[in-house]
Amino acid sequence: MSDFGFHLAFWSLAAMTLGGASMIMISRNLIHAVIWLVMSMLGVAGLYLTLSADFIAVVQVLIYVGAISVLMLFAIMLTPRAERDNSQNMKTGGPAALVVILVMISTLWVAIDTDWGAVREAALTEQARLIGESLIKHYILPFEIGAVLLTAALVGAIALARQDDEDAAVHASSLQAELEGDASVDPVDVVDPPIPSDGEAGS
Amino acid sequence: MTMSDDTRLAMQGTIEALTSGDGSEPVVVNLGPQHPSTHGVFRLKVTLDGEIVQDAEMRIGYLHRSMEKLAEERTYTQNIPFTDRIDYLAAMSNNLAYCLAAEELLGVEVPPRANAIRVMFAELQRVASHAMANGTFINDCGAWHTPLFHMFRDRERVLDMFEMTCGARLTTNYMRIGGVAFDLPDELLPTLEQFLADMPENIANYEALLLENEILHARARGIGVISPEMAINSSLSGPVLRATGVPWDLRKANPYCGYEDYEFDVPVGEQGDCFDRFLVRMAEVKESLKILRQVVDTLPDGPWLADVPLHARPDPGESYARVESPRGELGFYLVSDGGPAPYRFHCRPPSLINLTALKEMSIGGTLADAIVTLGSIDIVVGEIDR
Amino acid sequence: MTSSYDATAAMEIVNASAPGAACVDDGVLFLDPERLVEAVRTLRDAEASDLVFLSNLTAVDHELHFELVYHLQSLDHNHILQVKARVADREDPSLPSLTGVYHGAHLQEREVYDLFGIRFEGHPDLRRMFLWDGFPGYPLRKDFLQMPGQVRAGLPGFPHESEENAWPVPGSVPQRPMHPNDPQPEGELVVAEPDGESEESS
Amino acid sequence: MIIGLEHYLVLGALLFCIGFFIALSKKNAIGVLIGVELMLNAVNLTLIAFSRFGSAEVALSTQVFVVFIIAVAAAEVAVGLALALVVYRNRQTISVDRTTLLKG
Amino acid sequence: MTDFAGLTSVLGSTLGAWYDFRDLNNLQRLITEWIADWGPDWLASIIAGVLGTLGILGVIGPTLLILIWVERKVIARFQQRYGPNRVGPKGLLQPVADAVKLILKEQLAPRAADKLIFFLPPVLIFVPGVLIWGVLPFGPRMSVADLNVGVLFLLAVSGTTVLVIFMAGWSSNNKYALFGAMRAVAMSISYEVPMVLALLTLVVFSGTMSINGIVEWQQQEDVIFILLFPLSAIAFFFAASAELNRTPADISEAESEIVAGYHTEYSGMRFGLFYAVELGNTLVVSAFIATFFLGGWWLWGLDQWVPSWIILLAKTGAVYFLLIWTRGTLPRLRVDQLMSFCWKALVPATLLFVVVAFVERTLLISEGWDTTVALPIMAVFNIALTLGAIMLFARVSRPAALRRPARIRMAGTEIGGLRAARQVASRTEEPQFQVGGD
Repeated sequence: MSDFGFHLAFWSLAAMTLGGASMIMISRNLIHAVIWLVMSMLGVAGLYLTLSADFIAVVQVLIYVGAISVLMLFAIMLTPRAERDNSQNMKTGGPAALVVILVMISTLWVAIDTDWGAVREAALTEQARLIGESLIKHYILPFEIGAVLLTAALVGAIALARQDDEDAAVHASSLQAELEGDASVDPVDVVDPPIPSDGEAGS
Repeated sequence: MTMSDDTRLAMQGTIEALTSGDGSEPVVVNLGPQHPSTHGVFRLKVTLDGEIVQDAEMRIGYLHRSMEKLAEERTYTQNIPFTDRIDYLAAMSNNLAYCLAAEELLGVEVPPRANAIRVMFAELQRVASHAMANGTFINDCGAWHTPLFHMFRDRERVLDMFEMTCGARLTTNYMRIGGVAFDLPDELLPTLEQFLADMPENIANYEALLLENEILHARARGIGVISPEMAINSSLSGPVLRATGVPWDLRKANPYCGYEDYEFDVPVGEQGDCFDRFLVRMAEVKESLKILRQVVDTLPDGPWLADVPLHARPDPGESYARVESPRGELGFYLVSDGGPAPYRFHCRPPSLINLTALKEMSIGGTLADAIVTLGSIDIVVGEIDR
Repeated sequence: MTSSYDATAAMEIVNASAPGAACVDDGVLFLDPERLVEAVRTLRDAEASDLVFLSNLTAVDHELHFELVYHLQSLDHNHILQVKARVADREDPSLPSLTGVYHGAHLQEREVYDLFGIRFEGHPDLRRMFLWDGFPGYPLRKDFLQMPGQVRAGLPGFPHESEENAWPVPGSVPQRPMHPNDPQPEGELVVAEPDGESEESS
Repeated sequence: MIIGLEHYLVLGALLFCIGFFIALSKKNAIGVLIGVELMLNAVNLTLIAFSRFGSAEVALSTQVFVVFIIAVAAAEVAVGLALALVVYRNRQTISVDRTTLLKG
Repeated sequence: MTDFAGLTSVLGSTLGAWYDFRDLNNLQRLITEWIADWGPDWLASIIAGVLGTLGILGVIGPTLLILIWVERKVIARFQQRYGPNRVGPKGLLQPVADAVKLILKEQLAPRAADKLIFFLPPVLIFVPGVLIWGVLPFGPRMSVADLNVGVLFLLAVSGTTVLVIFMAGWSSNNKYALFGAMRAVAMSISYEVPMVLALLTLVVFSGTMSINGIVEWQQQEDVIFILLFPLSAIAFFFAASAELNRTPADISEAESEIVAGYHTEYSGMRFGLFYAVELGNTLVVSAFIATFFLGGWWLWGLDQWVPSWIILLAKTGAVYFLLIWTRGTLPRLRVDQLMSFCWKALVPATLLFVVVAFVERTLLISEGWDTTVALPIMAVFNIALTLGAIMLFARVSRPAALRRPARIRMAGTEIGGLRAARQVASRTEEPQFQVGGD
């Protein structure tokens, strides 16, 4: 635990995590912010590895880097360019900074001053199996609630993000009608109206 | 309500209309003039909402050489090489159409052997051109060049035959007013026999590879649909028109060069979509091979060029001759004022006119559909721009 | 075989619904430019003529007037009719657009506008097509790039026919009109002698 | 120096505070979401540190807790981004200070 | 000398001697043990890591160069061409020449590009591309890191590629690139689901998340997973080829639509890096398909005769050929078609097989069925289920436009316009040819 490699890993990962997080604060472009967030998340995943929590580390990469960040990028791309600005801060930034500094002082004080009575046992092995077993044995109710929550989030997100289907539906039905026609009628008989008349010349 | 309120409401409505939907802005994408699948220097300006085409506008003229003006300074014979360069993928058909128009103006009778040779080369050109059209069409559907290269093999053989006959592969300049420039070389007919013997198997291969390909069906069927009424009204011609079910083929409707003597059929589609255009081309290749077989069997002897003075001055008048080129109805409209050069030289370019309905075909589909539709129309930019 | 539709019959059809809109001169149907759209629509919709397919649309510059040439085709009756209309105004020639009758006129009219400068009233998208906006002049007009001294574009005659048509002999000033931007040839102009009357025959 | 529990706790506290500040100060709704994600990560980091330096039963239950937090975070991001999109669609902005739906 | 004789032994496991090339791990172990004798622990572990990485790079690098040649040659054969045959014997040095050319080319960056993000992706894309090799077992003990969450690691690492692709496409400030990037992101997110579900089937059935564990399970039960779960194999194959942007799912770099997709603006060796990683990913996906579904380094006892990594490479080559084959023959699907295929076909089908795997696992473990009898029965049942599912999908999900066959009729003597068209269409005799339809 005390060897050089571990030190190197911890400090570089800590720098990566905090550096990435700080860059989110100052980056002006939201897309840059998301990329810095990814860097920070990767740093946290690395820190999990130094804590011998490899299952959680892999899950962290899988969900945060592979899914959440991409989801955020998607949301950013769906809003126009003007909304990709991350530089504007709330007017309440000053009081917020004060609150944050107070929180920071108190948490740091607690973290350093408390005697945690840390024991260093051997790290868990086969974490995936253990976590899985405890999930469906001890924590079955929270597990089910979590499943329901995820489903609700899925349905809710789809319901929220679905665009009003009016014009899309009109388009789809006209396209459908055009494509399907009627199998029993000759295609030539399906008279399309688009022969332009004088009034609506061409298109 | 005051006037300013009206204006404000109208502006608000505009803003809402612009930002409705899922909030994404329409994106204008330029396909071309330098783009892997625009078949030359053709530019399509597509307005996209997501992947859906909202508007398609074509910009052409990158290859405009003003041939119609240049032709007014050259004699009737000197104009034949221009026609090669109008549709450089079907030079023989263009030679033929122009020579027919000039012959109508000059009142020249073409010898039967010349007519048979003309039919032979026009049909060979159709085989080559359709091979190219279908190959690039499958490429536009996203295949990785495999069908294209197989079809190019056939095209190469046709071009080899052109080369042994007139020395050029692409811009042949083979037809003359009153016939063809040279008689067939001795080695042509055996080569052609071999070609005709090999083609059925090749076509069977393509059909096995492509016709039941589900992905190709999914990409090409129901895409770029146009109704027969709209097709006729838009002056579409060739395979694009026939795919809608309209059996209009000038070789049957207005036989030239003795097409009435040959047995062949006009394949027509049903839906008027991209896949039907592809199928019509595949079927037309078979019909062309049928014609070629008959031409080879009944090739008459005799002169291959009528006695036409090089320095011909036709009487004042005009002529309009059309042939069924691989791309559609190719016409040449010539006006003579009695001078050595045409007073007016006009080409009815099927590629250009078939593009009339491109916008209607591609709006509402996706970007990928627009590319497939463009590929299925089979344009040649040399002919669009002239 | 496609037959030519009788111009007189077509004139009768047109004049029945729009009297005086059509006349026949030397076997060619001429339409009144003012009532072109009406007349052509009548020809398209009449059962006897059924000219549903606009095969070709172009213009010819006859110096004094522009002649618009339409080739109308009936697919079911398999006949073709050549229709002409004349515009005399050279400064600002204009004509009603046929896009309302034939969608296929869309690009062909743009081409004519581009190269002849004939405006088509009612065309939805009349812009230059091959040449860029602001291109000086209309190339297919006969007076495009007219030279001083009444030298016109075009081939006046064969070299052997008269003295003034003769191919330039080496050293002389070429008589064929050149573009003013062309570099003037330096030194001796080497021009091949024409072949003369040799004719290819079978 | 031995890297122990305190190091991770301090790191977690700093990360939490950065996230907290971002969540409080950014105008952009997606920016706020990023801040919240950072805070959740800081909490997870602290929990995993306790898991490593705690007794065996603590070790397992904290990891399970982290799994739950990650799942809830994913759900939160999905719904949050969907909300941001809807807000954008209705108000043409995703600035949180201009989104005053309840004020009308 | 007895050791040497053991090399050809049919019986034993590997000897553990450094010259036993059946398990290249021996060599590395020897070196690290030697360092551990005199040096600190961390040096040994670092050297072990470096050796493993070098070993992987040493395998991938030359293999990639050869594979570029192989792919071009094979595709050329499909297309009746010769393929590269000028540089070196049989054109073998062509990839080297290409690489040299790419290195020498000017590297352009668009003026409006987001400079930092534009420069990073060609480098970053290498990270998942190399990391992913770490968990591939080349032999019983031959993987750089035999994680017990190997399957999750594989998914996590491969999921990060999409982020790099997005960075590349977005920062280029090019519409084609942005389209490519958005398509790639949408595709990647969607196709990760069937990929996870397909692997979940194996994990549920074999009860381990270690990749080597899955291979060992197949070895132990004498069966390869493609026989047990063919639909998962098909789904994984398709999902992987979609994630790799290979035809028929190469929409994110569809050349006929969006030029080169997300790497349109990259020139020179930057493009070369994208290209190399893409090929490397193709290779690694082939290797993982071979590992998961074809038994990996194990082949019914042949792994005792032949070095296990050669068996794996042979299987990888077979899968790779399959990928080239699909690329050479199939057109490309459209974006919406790919999406609906993923969500409407692959996800339900793989989900079904997760349930099937769970039930069968329960039967084997809780009910204690005899595997020698039960596995063949399950295999037959699953294959039948797969065929049924595919046929059901083909019937149900066909778009309306494809239900009706496309017909070509011959006009015969009817030549003309709409009237003739109606008459031709109303003919009752068989059309000239008719393709597609139900």
